[in-house]
Amino acid sequence: MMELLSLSLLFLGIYGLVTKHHILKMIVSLNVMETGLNLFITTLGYQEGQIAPILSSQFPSSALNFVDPLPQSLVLTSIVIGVGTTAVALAYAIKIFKDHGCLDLEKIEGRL
Amino acid sequence: MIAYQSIGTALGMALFAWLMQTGLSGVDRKITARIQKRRGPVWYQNFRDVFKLLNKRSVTHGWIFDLGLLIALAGAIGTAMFMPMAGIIPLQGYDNFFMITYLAALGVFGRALSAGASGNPLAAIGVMRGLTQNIGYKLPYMVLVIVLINYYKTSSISGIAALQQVQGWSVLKMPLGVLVAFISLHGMLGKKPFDTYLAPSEVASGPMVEFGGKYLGLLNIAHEIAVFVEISLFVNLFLGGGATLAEFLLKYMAVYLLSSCLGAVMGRLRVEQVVRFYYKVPIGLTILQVLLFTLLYGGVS
Amino acid sequence: MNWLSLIVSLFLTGIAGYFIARIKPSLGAWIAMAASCAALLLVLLGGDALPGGPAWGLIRFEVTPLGWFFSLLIILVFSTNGIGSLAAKGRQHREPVYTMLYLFALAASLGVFAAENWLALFIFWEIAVWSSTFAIGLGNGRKGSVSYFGMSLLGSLMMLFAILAMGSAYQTFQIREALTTALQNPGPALMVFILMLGSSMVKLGIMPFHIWMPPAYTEAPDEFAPALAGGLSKLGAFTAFLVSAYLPISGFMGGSWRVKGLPALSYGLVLLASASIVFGTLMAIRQEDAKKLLAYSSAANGGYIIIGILMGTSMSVSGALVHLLAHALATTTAFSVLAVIVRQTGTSRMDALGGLAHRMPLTFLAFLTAILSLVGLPPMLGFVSKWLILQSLASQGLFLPAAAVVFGSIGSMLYAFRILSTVFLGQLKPRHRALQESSPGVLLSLAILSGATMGLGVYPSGLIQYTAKIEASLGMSETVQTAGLSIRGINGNLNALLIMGAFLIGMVIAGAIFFKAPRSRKVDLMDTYTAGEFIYSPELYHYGTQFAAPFERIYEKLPSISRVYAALASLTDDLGNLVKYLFFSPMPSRTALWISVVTILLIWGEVL
Amino acid sequence: MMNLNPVLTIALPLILAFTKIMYRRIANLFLIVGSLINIFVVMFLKEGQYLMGGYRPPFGIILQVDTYALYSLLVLNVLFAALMLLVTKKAENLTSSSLIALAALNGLILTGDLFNLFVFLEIATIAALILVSSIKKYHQAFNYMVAGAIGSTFYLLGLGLLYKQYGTLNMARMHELMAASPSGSAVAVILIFIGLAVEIKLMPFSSWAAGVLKNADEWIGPMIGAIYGGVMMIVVGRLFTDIFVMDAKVRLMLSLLTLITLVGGEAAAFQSRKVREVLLYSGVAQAGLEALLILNGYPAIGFILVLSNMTAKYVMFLLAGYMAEEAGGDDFDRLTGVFRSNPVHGFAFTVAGLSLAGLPLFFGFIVKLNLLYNLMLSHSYWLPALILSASLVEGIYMLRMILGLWRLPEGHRGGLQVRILGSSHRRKYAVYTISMVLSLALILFGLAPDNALSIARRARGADTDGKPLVLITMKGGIGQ
Repeated sequence: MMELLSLSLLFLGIYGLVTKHHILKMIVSLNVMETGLNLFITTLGYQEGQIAPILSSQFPSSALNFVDPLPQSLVLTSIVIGVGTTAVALAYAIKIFKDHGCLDLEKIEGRL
Repeated sequence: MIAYQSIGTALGMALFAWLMQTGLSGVDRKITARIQKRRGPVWYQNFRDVFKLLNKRSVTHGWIFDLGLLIALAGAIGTAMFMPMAGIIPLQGYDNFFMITYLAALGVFGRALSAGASGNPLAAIGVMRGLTQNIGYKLPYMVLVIVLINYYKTSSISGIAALQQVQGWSVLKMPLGVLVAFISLHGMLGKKPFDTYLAPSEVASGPMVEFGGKYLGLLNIAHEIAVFVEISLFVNLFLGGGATLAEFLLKYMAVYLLSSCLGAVMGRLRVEQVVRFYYKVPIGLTILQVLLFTLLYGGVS
Repeated sequence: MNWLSLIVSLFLTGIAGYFIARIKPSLGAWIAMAASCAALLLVLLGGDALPGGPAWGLIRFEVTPLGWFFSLLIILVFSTNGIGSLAAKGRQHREPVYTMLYLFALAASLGVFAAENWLALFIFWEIAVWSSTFAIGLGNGRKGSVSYFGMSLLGSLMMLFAILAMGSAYQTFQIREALTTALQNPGPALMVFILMLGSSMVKLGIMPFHIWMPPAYTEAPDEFAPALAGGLSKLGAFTAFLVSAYLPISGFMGGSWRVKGLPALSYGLVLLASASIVFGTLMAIRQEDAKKLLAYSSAANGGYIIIGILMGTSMSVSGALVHLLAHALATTTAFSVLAVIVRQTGTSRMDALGGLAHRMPLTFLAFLTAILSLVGLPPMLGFVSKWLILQSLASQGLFLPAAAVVFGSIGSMLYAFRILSTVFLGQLKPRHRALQESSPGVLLSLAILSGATMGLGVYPSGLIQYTAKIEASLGMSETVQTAGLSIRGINGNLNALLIMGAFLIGMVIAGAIFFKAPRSRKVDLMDTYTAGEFIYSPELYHYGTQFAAPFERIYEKLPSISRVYAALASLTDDLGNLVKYLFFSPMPSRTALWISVVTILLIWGEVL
Repeated sequence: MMNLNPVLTIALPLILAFTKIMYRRIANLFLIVGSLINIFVVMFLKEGQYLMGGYRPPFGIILQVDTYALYSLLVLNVLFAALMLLVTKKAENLTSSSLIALAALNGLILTGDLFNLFVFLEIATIAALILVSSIKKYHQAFNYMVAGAIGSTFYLLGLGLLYKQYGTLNMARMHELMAASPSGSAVAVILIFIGLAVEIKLMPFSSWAAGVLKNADEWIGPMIGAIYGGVMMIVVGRLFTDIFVMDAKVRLMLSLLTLITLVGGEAAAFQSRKVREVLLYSGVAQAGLEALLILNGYPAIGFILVLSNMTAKYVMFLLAGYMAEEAGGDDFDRLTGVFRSNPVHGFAFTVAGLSLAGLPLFFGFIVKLNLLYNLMLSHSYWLPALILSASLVEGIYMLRMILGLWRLPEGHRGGLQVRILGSSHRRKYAVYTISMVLSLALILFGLAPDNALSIARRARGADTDGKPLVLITMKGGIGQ
């Protein structure tokens, strides 16, 4: 269930990318897409009834009742990268706005 | 090796060709005149004309003008030297059809060269018309002869003539072809209605416009010899040559006079008409003839 | 000395020549000339016994009689052209890189003719192609080199396909071995044959592939056009000879039905070559540019060569070889003469010239021999080859191709006379009064070329004996025979010396009458009978434009094949435009759309 | 001999990239020294597996140095360093991004872990985005970014699915598991392929390449057009030969995509009338061909094709960038005759172009020859015929362009006075040297290709189907 939900979030992001021409909207769509993906990957490691893979005083050893920790670490990296991408994208948005005075790609292309 | 004797025969052949054909063309003039209800000149008028022309001073347009004419005459004489007539075969074994055609073409080319060198555009137009016409009549003619060569398995003219003595004339095997060949011959001789390239009123005698005096005389000689070669070829290839000289000459005169009579009663075609005529009728007939001939005599294997 | 070192030293001389010519441009032409003449000497002296030299990997040489014949031909063309272009002042010719490209093209052609295996042949073939492409590119105009390269590439890719098909199927690239192995397997053999012959036809400019010739010959530097027309286009004939000798159609299609004793495929290809003759002749007749006229005539003459090769009889193959040589000599002469004319007058349009024979008589004589040889009139070499080809056509009973050959030779009278009449005869234009006779170098090269045309035309026996040797080396069971001075045909003999003798006797008689008669007075060219018109300007008094108008009018609607290629090119252009429009939009959303669509399609396809 | 750890090739540029921030003045020095040291490191690499952090495989990250990686690294680092030598004022701000790009590209080639690959992919993309922003076409760069982001999302999605199925991210382990039970992995493989297809410029996904490369300068062109494209293709070569197992249907569908790219790219290049456009579309077409070979079990040929195209494209984009800069545009008409006044550049450009078009005497020919030969050995005639038709189109537009650049414009006598690099230019001799060395290398490998071919054989010995690789070499003819 979670998989499908997160995938639909991903598709929603792609839908946004396909239909929107406004740069900021596209960046938002990108983020939605990435979030969907990250959720999806997290759900991959999820196992019913298992607990978070954190060593604590309560669970001092890595026993078999942890959920798979690897997807979570992947997602962690992925989130960081997503932030980087978004930053670059926003920087572009600023530059484009300075150059063209608007953020609608259709208008910019039309003007060129 | 070729004996001196055969070279002598060959030279004799060329001389005979000129004498006979010049005489005959005098007769031709006479006949034409009679058809047109004139008296006409005496039969040896052409000899008189040639000697008179040769003794007249003339103008020249430069050395190419001279050279072309010499090539024309030399080509004609050289061709006549190879021409077999009845049993007389001057250069035995070398009277090859293709060779004779191409050597004759050299004479034609020489004439064209000389005409072009005159600098007169009328001459160039005349030559162009002549060469255009040349494609029209040479093409069916040569294809027919190639069919014959394939049939008789020899390209020697005397050989083809000799085989016809045994197997019957080619005219019986390819009647349509002979009709085409005769039309072509008529064109080659420059008789009406195919004398567009000479048309005095249009292009002022075309290639000959600048020729006078000894040039016209030499051209005349070359022309008569060329006519001899053309008619002899026709007789040899299609009418079975001749068992005797008399038979050959009889056929020769018949063909020539038939052509003259036809020429005397026809009008001249315009150049477009000539071209269209040649590319329709003779070529069409030739294709038909070749198909028929291959069906009847040559095997499609 | 061996073949490998000959080729390597030619390549190195080319590179050295480039650097020397950069320092002193005038030396470039001398280097090209000296190198090609040295190669000529070497190949002549070495004969076909010249060793191939050590193998350098795949690059292995083996001198065969056929290869030697072709090598001699091409070196003759290159060296005479080298001598002829020494004095050229043309800008293009003075480019340092010209020397290099010229020698590269020569060396690569020699590599093709002596290659031991197909790969080496192909490598040298391609080097010849691109070096000549760049040499053409040095000329003026942009269409010629591109269409030359495009068509050549088409040909060489066909060849490459065939080579690799043989190599992958039979594990050999050795020329003879590969072809004879292919002979055992009818399926690939047909493909290999068609592709190989196709590539030869491209090079020779046979009909559907001829479109490169007119622009390339016109736009190539004037000094390069002779080498291209006379030499490089003959590369195609070489492979055609090899393929038809070792992989004869009768060998792999023997059982199928035949027309006149020829396998149906051969007959079809012969018909194609015939069509090329007819088409080339018709197009040559209606050209207004002398170089284009000669280009179309080359397309026509390629047809004779292919017909001779495909008939495969001893006489026809010999005829094809002789015709190759005759055409090479004649076109080289003709293009060299045109180069002289273009250098002096700046044009090769026939109606802009006229009367040049009076300014350059010796050049005119050389041109005359070339034209007579092109038409195939005795006593030139072109006559011998046409005789051989017509003989074999007649004896085989191939009437349709024979008609084409006949049409080609009679039609060639029309365009040959046209080029003579409008360029050299007729009225001399006042602006051409100051024209000079060609320089001694050009005259020397023209003398060699027309001397060869006429000498071999009068005394062809030695040449025919060598073609017999070539035929024997190609494994043909029968070879063309000579007896003394005459060539023994199937249904008749040819003694060229006798013809020349008869002609000379005629000449003596004609001369005697001519000189016995009163001397004539020389008059100016304008002093002619004008039928009452008054025309004072030589320009107007020259018949040069639309020369054979009544004849041309019959076929003015003849479709042009280059339109097919133009359509192909514009089709590719349209496809490119479509691709750009669909897939290369600058809008990110379009990219996202495509990614989603393709993903859905692929996954859908996978799930199904 | 020294035995250096391959992690140096990644770590060194990264460290330099961050230390550079403190030494702005000698940033260029950092760049040049860093890239040169990298070449040095690559030269002393030994083949083998290098574990990071001491985990045994399949756990932990490993770096894998085999012949394939080694020679890819060598070419990559040499080309990269050469580009760094040419760095001008303009690029000084990009020092860090360049060094990061170098680190990421090295990592892409070396890594033996699929997720690690994703990380490097993203780093490389972000570095590229920053580099690309230097040409000031931000909306084109934005297009690149969106495409790249979707691509990497798809890659990660596919990777997630694979992880779910097989439970590993290690490449070697993944291959073992996949070979044992390939069913069910097709969707993931398709997703990963599409993700990478964006980077290797396969056709419906490559609109970003057109936008970026159309305006590329002498710096971005070789970087994005040649180096990035090449390295991504090497990654594809690694993944789709060594790791993923595809069934015939998937292979066919993906091949169809590459075929469309080949045909469409050649057509688009044929239609173009600008130097850089021609180069970029022909690059798209070449990418299609390379991917086609890799997918269909000819990785060795694909490998040398990638390397030879990379070198040729590098030279051409480099010179095209300079030409466009000097002439203020790169339409054929504007540049007619430009090589007349720049014969050395012209020579290098011509050699690279002829090699790309596959003409003999140049390396490209040897590659094309072996390519077609191997295709024909498996009795496929249609594919070679199609590839040859594409080469025909390619040869025509390539020669048309080169001839146009050599030809004097009508009426011009002295040659066009566009100097590609004026005598005052700082990097004049560097450009001369680099373009000449690379083009001479193309000739050298064209004349004596046997070493290159034997390396390819060592790198990708047997094909995916276990067929032995047969090569036509100059030395001995056909051999296995």
